[in-house]
Amino acid sequence: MSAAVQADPFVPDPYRVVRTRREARDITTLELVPLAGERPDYLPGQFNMLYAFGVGEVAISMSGDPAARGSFVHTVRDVGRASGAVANLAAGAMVGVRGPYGSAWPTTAAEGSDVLLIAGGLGLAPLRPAIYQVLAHRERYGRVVLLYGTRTPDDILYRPQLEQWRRRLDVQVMVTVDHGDAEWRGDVGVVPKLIPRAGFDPHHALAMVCGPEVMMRFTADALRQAGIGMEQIYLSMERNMKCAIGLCGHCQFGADFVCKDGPVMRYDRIADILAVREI
Amino acid sequence: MVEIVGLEGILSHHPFAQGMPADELATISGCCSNAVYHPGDYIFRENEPADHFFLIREGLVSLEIHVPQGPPIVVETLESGEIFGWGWLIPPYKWSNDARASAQVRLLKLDGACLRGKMDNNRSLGYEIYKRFLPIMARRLATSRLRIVELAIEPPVHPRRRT
Amino acid sequence: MDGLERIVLAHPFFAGLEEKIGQVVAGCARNHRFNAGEYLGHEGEPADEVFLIRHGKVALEILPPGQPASVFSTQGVGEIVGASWLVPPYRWRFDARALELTRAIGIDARCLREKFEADHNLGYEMMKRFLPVVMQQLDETRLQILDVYGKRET
Amino acid sequence: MASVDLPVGDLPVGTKAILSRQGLQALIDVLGARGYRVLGPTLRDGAIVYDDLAGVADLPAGWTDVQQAGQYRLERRADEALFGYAVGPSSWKRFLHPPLERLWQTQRTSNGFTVTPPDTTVPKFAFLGVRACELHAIQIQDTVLKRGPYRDTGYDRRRQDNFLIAVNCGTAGGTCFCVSMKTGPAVDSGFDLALTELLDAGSHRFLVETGSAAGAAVLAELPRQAATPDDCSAAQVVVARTAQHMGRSLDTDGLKQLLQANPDHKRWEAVGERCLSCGNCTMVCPTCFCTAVADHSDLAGETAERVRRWDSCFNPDFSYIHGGTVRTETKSRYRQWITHKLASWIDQFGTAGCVGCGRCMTWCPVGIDITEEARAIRDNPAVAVPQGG
Repeated sequence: MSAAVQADPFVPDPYRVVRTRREARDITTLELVPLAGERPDYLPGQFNMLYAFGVGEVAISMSGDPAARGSFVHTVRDVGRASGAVANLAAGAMVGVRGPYGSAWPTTAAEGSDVLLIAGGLGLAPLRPAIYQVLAHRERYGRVVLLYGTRTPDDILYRPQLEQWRRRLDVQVMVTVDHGDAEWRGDVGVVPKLIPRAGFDPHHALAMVCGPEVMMRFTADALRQAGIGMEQIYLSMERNMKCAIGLCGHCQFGADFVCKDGPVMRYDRIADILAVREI
Repeated sequence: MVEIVGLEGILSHHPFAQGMPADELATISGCCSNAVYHPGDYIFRENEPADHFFLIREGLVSLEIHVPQGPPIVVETLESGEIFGWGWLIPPYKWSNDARASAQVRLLKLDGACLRGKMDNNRSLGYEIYKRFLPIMARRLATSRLRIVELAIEPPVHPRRRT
Repeated sequence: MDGLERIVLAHPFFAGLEEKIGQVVAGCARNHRFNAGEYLGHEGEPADEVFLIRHGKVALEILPPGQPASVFSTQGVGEIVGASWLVPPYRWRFDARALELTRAIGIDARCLREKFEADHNLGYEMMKRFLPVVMQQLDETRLQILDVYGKRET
Repeated sequence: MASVDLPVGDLPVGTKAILSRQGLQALIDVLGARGYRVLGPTLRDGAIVYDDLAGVADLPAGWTDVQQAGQYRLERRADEALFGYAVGPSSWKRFLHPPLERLWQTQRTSNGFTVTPPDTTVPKFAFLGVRACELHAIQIQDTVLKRGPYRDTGYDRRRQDNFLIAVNCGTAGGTCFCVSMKTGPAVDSGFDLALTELLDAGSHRFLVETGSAAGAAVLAELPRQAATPDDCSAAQVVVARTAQHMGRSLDTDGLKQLLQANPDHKRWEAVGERCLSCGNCTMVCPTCFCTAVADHSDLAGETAERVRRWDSCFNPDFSYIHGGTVRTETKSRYRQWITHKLASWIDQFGTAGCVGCGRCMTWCPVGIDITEEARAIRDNPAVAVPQGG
């Protein structure tokens, strides 16, 4: 990571938006290329700070294929001033980028094990680089399971790709929604409900979970009930990441700074803190 | 044992125990104690060992799930005459949510391990208790499911947008 | 053991059940087959059967007035449809529609209740199996009503 | 005592000598001549604050501060001591990690935008009157802001070539507890020169000790006298006496584990009801480092800038994540602050984030006492932890 340490870590590099894709009403995927030089390497699970000119910065995970060189891909939900400004950028627009920052999904540690990739809502975006990487080296892993939950069928991200993955015989893909409609043929219910139906060996499995904190808590619980140890579960945490480099203090979660000790954190390290209200 | 008689009397007046045979009532009274909670007090917290179940004598209890973005979400509010807490019935005997007193609350607490032992020894008692529990749970399940449908047909409330 | 009894005892719900009890329960059971689109039950109808799914998938839905059907849960292989038989007045609280070809064991609720009353040991054993099912569905439902993705997305 | 000025020349680190008031003026002059911006204590608006010094006359001669939880006032001393007070509301943090700082400016171009880093020329700071607790505070901020993997470039620049003149405390404030935090009252390291103010038998002088080559070089230019064994033992008496008179104490044994084991203690509610969540404690704290940024652009949207200002974990927005604030209640914010200072800071940076200066108590409008809050939990823990570990 040291190669990525800039001379002044507060200064963003200019990037250009080369492609956008509307994923849902308020969710957009952007592809960014640097104006000068190469885009730095990154690991699945890491994030960038995206700067909308004059408006502000927002922490957004990579959601592209880490092996696809040349660009960053980010999926952004419009929920505030800065994220809204970024999400609504058109192709050709400029954006500032600082990063990559933070910890990564344990895709290497998972080699030789069954892999459970469990996402809720927009949580599929930070997991997607890990999915790409696992599937690119499919032979290194045992069974691969992708469980994904959203509010309604309309909220499902990356539909064509999910269909593609679902057609593969070497990946078990299950999608569930909170509210089904007349056309929906998939499952309805919460993500933890899918876990007992997934095929994996709890003693040789690694779970990577990303979604709203409550969903992750209950998913971790269901994984524990399925026989998976706490140290086999990784969560991607969210706190108020502002500087992304451990200097501003905002993203503290117990003794950890989510921006540098996370966002991906092992469950056994944070289970106690997760149980504390307003921490 | 005046106190036991007292608790048995209190228990027999709670709707949960309505019509329970006297010998069974006497048996479960042995697992019973009184408890008082003040507004805001936690009665139990998610993931803690679930070793009791509770009958509300007086007051209001909120079942909540905590979320990082602010105050907990209340999933159910219960009042006098109702019961709550079935984590003690099934392994791993842990609570799956928080219970908090919304007002001054007086409860009867039944010790789960004590009750499980007695139910296993006396199947008739076990059946009697389950027969009281299951319909209550089934009714709450139906209510919660209606709530899901309400959420589906309301437009989603999107998070406060920051300005 | 006749065929139906074998089928009943093979369902995960009855895993480890004493054979004697299995026979009694099988006495209240029959086999069902629902094609995609067929209903296992309609809201308001008497809930006189509880279904153990052997194959297929069932959507539980409510038809709000003037609105399209809203599916709040699906139940699949090894799962159970119908808790209303436990609660007076024993009526379906929702519609249950087969999403695909579904095979299920239907257990007559009245028959079951009578046998429980006659034999509390049987009642205890069976209730002990129903309780975790209802409890888990209740926990899942509560998580679902948090509407985590709609309201409080991370 | 015969007064003979010692010659100019090389001096070893650890050299001790005696400076007079005039010697102190010479020190300020020499530093000025060497291009330093000399800052030190001075009277302003009824408090002793750090500001530019033209000479010894700017120092708060004959004044002391009377401090208690929620109280601060100045009083005349019976003597003309220049450093006869404890600490004021401002710490050196104001200069090294300023309350407001422009991080960069940016300009749109035909092809994107260019970023202009801030003006990187910073004055060379000389701080006169740095207390032992403050030296520790500077070292703590060094660890936070310079240890990496990312460094705060601005802080790094401002910390370069500092000249630190420490002062051994001759007076303990009513809210001081540096003895408990093992950060004072005697200075131990990290200074260029250290002074001990000696006021006895009608003589007003300063025992000076060199702590670095830079300090030795400056001392060599000053008119001074040799330090006698009596001077040295008088100086030891001064700090020993100060150590005896700490206004507060804090038992730190096992405190980290205790606080971390008690996130749901009833005491948080009690202190949460008193606390106004005003953030004063974080502003006056010499180690609190949290900041927020704001982005601005001109009306045409052609240029923009990012500024950084101090932030406080007591601000509701501090913990905002999509959907709401994590720490909505004051008790949660107070718990965050004190647990950070006395517990998780140790996990993060190897030392406590508290140096026992007492400012948070003195400047708290309702007089919340960090030592008292910690004691309340220790005396009646909801979850006990074994001590002595």
